Amino acid sequence: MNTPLLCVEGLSKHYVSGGALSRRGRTVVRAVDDVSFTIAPGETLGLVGESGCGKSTLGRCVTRLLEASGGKIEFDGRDITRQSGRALRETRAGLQMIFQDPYASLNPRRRVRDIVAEPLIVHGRGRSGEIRDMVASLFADVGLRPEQLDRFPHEFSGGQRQRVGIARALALAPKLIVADEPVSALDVSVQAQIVNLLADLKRARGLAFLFIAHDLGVVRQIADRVAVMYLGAIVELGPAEAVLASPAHPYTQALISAVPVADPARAREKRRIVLAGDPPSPSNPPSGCPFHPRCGFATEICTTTKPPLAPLPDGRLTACHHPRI
Amino acid sequence: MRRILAIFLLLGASLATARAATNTPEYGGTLRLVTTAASGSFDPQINYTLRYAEIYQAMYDGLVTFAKVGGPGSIEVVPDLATNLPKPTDHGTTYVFHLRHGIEFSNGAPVTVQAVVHSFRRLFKVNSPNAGTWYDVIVGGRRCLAHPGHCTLPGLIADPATNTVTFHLRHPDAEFLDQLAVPFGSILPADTPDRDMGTMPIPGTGAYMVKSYDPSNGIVMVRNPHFHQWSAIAQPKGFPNRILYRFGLSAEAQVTAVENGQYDWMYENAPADRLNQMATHYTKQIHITPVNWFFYAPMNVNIPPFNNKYARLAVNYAVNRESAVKLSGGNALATPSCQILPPQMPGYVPYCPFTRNPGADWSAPDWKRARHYMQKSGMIGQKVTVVTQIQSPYRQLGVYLQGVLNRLGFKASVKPISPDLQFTYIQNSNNNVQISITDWAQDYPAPSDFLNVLFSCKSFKKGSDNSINISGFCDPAIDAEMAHAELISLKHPRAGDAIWAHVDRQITRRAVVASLLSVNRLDFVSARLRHFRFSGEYFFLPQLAVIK
Amino acid sequence: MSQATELRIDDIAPPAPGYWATAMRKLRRDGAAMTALTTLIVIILLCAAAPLYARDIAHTNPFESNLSGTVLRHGKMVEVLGAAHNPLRLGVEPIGPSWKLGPYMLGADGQGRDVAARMLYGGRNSLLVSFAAAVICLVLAALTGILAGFFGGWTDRAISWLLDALWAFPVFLLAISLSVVLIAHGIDIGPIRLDASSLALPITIIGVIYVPYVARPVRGLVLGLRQSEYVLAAIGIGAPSWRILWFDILPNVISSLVVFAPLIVALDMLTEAALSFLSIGVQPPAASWGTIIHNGESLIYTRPIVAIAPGLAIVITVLALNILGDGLRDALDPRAKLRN
Amino acid sequence: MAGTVLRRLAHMIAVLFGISVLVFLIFFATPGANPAARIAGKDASPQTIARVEKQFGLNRPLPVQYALMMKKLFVTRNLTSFVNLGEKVVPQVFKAAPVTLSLVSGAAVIWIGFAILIGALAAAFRGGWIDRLLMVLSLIGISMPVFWVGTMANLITQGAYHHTWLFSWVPPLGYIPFSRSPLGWFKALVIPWITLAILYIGLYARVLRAALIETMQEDFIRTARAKGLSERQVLLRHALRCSLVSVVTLFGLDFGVLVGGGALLTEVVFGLQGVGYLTYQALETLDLPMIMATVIYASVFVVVSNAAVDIVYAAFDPRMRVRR
Repeated sequence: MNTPLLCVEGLSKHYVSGGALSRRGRTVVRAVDDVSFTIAPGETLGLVGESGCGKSTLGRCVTRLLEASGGKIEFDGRDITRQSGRALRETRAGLQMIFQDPYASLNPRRRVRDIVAEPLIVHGRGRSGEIRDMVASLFADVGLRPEQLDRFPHEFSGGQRQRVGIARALALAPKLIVADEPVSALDVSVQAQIVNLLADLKRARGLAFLFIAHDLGVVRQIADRVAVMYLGAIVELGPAEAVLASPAHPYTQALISAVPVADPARAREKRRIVLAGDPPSPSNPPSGCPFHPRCGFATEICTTTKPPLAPLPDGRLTACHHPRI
Repeated sequence: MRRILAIFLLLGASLATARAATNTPEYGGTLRLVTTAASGSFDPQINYTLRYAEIYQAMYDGLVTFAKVGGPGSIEVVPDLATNLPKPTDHGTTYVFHLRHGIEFSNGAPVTVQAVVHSFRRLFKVNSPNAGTWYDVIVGGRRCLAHPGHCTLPGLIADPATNTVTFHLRHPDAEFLDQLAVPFGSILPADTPDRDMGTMPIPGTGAYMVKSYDPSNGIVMVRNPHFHQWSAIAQPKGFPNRILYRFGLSAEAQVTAVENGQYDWMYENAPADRLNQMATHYTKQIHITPVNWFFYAPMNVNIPPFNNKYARLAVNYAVNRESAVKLSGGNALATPSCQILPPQMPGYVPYCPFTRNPGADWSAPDWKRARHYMQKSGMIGQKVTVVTQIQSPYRQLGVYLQGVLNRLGFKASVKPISPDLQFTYIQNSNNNVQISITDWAQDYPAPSDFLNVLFSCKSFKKGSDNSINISGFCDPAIDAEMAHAELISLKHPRAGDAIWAHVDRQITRRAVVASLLSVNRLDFVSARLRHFRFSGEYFFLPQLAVIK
Repeated sequence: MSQATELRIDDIAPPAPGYWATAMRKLRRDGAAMTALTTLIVIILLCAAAPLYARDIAHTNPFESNLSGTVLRHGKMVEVLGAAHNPLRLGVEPIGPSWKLGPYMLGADGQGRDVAARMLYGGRNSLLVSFAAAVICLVLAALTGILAGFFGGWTDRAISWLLDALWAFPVFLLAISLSVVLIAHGIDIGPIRLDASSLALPITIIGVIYVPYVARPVRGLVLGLRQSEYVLAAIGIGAPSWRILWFDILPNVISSLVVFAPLIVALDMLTEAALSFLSIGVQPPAASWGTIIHNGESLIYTRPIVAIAPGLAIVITVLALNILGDGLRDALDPRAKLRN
Repeated sequence: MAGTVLRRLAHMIAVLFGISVLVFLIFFATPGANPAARIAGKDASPQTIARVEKQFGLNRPLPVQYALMMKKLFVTRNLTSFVNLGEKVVPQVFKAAPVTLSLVSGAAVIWIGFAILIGALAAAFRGGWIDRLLMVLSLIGISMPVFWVGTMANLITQGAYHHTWLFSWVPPLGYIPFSRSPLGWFKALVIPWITLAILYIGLYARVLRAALIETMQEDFIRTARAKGLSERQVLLRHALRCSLVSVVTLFGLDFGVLVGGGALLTEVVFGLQGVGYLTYQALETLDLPMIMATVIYASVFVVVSNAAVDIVYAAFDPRMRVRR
């Protein structure tokens, strides 16, 4: 592996709530807790987990929409954790984001032409005529027609809007795109189109992705490697085929078993692992392994000691006292 | 007597009074009076309002008092707790009063010479408003003013053996008896605390006493059980058994309530809008009496433009007094006036130089002369602000005056402010008020109460909220003449009045103020109220009304 | 979570008109709102023509007392302010309405001034005060609301505290206290000088007191927008704050301000009338509908028209503003609410 | 929950502090507001004024004066008026409160009743001419200045038509305590009640109509309809109960403001000596202690009703508990 494009080390994001007057005193919510991973140029890392596990927070920390509480983010060889001003602006040109909700992420008051042109204008990428042409070609790249440029977002379908969002993210020709559940708000029929578009773009432009999803099925189509997050921490990280084929962490197993299977015959033979209970609150995490209250394989040690994220023989990383191999 | 002239003038004042007098009085019943609101501390040595003076006179007595009768006799000073009206001796500086025997306060305590001494010391200890302007004429008064805690007032000597009190004055004072006769001079029990009693009524010697006082609700007055009539003219027994004074109705509501017979008398002036209806349907319930009260526009003689006499003359010639009268309710309620002294005042001689045909009475504005003086003053184009009060008729008078000033060539604006602010605001020379609308009512019927108080040099205090000489006028020659008038009045009241009339003309001619009108008081009473009596000093005398 | 996606087949249709154009079109189809707008325009034009009316029809100066004047009525010269007809000749009666276009069409007030002419001049001031106060209010509210909502932190805390304090001060008492106190001397703070008799004083006071009413919802709106994904997206592409404020925040704020605007003008007009009624609003000799009602109150039994006419003018104007406000809300933002 | 209440309390005190300081400063910034000369009386000597200043503590530094005033207002509760000397202001406010309370609660009964009636009728006949007529009437109600309505009511009931059978029962302006004569109390207040209520009938009817229409589109209403309930039953039993929540919170705030003195104009026009009238009188005479007492009284009502509404909300909706 050559030098990573993105290198995240020990990243944490804590929220403090309540104050001196609060009955409970101060409470700390560890939304993201000591997370480390890397992404190589052109590589796609799928980040999966239940909603509320901190994956979106992680994504927003990486794109600096949120301020990390601790740890370090290195992008393209530069430490961007505390960047600000002009340097941050430059970083942002290479590090774009696609949002989950294609309805909320586009300003309803602006024509899509202006929305897509905005990054180009902000970064001074040419005169207005040039920007016009660039926007048109971006539109074509994401599969939209140029006559749609002067429309407002509400005149588009969900899938089309997400294409607009992608066009905006592509405008500055970034090296890495953080895609925060880009298809979860879309109809299943449209989901595949968008994932295919992203996969095409990845191939054609050599883009790296941090692809966030709660659905392993979507990740399967695009990710080179997969990281599984539970309660703010990564519990399994490894090549996509390996993790999906033989998950080592019970939580990963549970997630995979939840993916619907198209073939009814296979579906019947598949053993479903149903997770007991809701995910615990990140403000009051369980002792030891945070997953132990919901784990079918938990033993004494799981309740007392938190398992480290350790390599397995095949090179995968997992945080479990009893990995299933 | 010095009051003869005034007596003649008052004779024709109230036809209604004469008519009511034919009924035979009956005792008993409850008289119900009504007003908008309470009027400050209920302490008679502190309160300075007509609203309370009108009822204090039935509850408190001084050594002397104004006769409690209707009509001309009412501005006469008569002995009250004292048996005599002393002639001053020692060139007018010594007064000896003999105290009546057997008079008791409403709490049963006897009236003693000690009570008299205590009451006059108390004036200084409780910051009575006029302690420093009237009563400091008593020897030691100045010291009392400076150190009220140690006030001994050596000028007031009590002799329990002969039951007399003797006043020694620093200098002769023609109005000393008047000043003893107003409610400030009330004699209070010797054990009355030396502080403002606020809402706590103090026992008095009058025919009535306060049963309850509540500033948000009203006053209940009942007969004083310790009272026996010693002088019908000084403190009459009174006809009603109870007098209720209710607070909290607007003037508008008061009219309705009196019309409906729910109250017998209202304190406030009736709203202009109700006058016609009242006069049409309740003609017999209306009593109109001229009083010593005038409206005027003081002009600041110390700052432009009215430091220029011609500018002041121009204003005086231009003002249409008839218009001002219209704004105050018409000819029934006001009389045009050019001079300072009001018609009921001793020393009043009708005088009007600022009219088309100068002479005794105002007839019409003289715009020719007004324009001529305006040209001469060189003040055309000057900015002038008329400071007036927000309520009627001040506001309307202010707006009217603004129009006159504009027609004269000033650039005039009008600034109406809250009545409670305006009176002190226009007095303070720091506010640089050029011209304002205000009024002055007598404390007691003496010309000096208008001329000396409003226009003497010592009434002007630079930068003070209490500088009643609003024009800032000061002429030592006039001051000297006024001092002379005071001195003469002591022995020869009529000669004194003639000098006062001269002073009146002098000040009027200087055009220090634009005098507008003098006021007639309208009393609106219920249909059942008979025997309406109006005093020139205290106004309506509730205890003389008959409601049975 | 999943949103039903309609497939749009109108891709070949011409692009939709802009946000404001759509709103205008909707408004134009709203009969009630258009009637209200027309009424307002007519009232504004009438009031604007006040000097013409005073000069050419009423032949009077509506600011100067006319206490000794006379006027031709039924072929006779009549005193504008005559003594009342009663046995005591007590009181003064202003001339009544002639109901014909000309001098004293609505009669005279207590100072002999033409009521109709004063109504028009008063309307000018009522409209001027309420519109100007609304502008001040909306601008200040937008500023504070955006500052607090967008920048958060201490700015937000300080502004919110201030707004809360103003909010907790019963708005009407605040207006009265400020007016009573300031009317004496005007405002004189550093470079700001407002004369007591100038209209600027009631404008400022009325403008300021309703700021919390608008600033609070604006702050809430901005706070919401600040978290919205499209603002995050704008931050993500490195757009500077001013661009975000200008393109993403302000348009939204302005559209809700436009919805508020007629309602605030209506509220301001009622407040101005109330203050003037308590004689601490527009100061004489200038008039507003409120001051005319106040003057008319003392003539209510003899010449009720003096109080009735300006009251009706207020009701009609405020009603038109409220209807227009409803129409604007329907056209722009069906969920906007003035309170909270 | 307790945290929310505590935080609210602290916030309330901070706000009240701000208001009292504001009032105090406004007053002392006013030229001519210094009450010493007015207390001393007309033409008092400078010595007398100086002594009055000393006696009332008016010569002390402003923060000291402020602290003393607050102490007298809240701790010893013997703050006295600058105008009616010796008159304690706190009892005055509490004496005026029943008048205001009588006025406001009576009006509230009327306005809630009529608002529900009009709102429900309009919603039931949505889009029809009844709906339109009622909504226009409501708008007119909102658009009328309350003091003008009061003046017109007085013109009719006290003046022009007072002597007809229709209004001859109307007593003269002013308040009659319930304890003195319940019937008189009622008669004296009926016209003011209606006058005050008109605005709120308009406001609430509109709010209620909108809420009803919104509720009628919700799922549980569809269920109710599916159960076979008639449209009227659905409206009255289900939708109305649900929509009243929006009115209740509004009512909390408005009632607080009015009881605190917000009905000032109605009280002035009808000569009712309530808290609003007291405030207005105090402002007219620039009686700082009384102004302070009434304004703080009013603000307490506003702040408390605001807090109450918020806490009620928080009790219903736990999300509100986290700092907004």
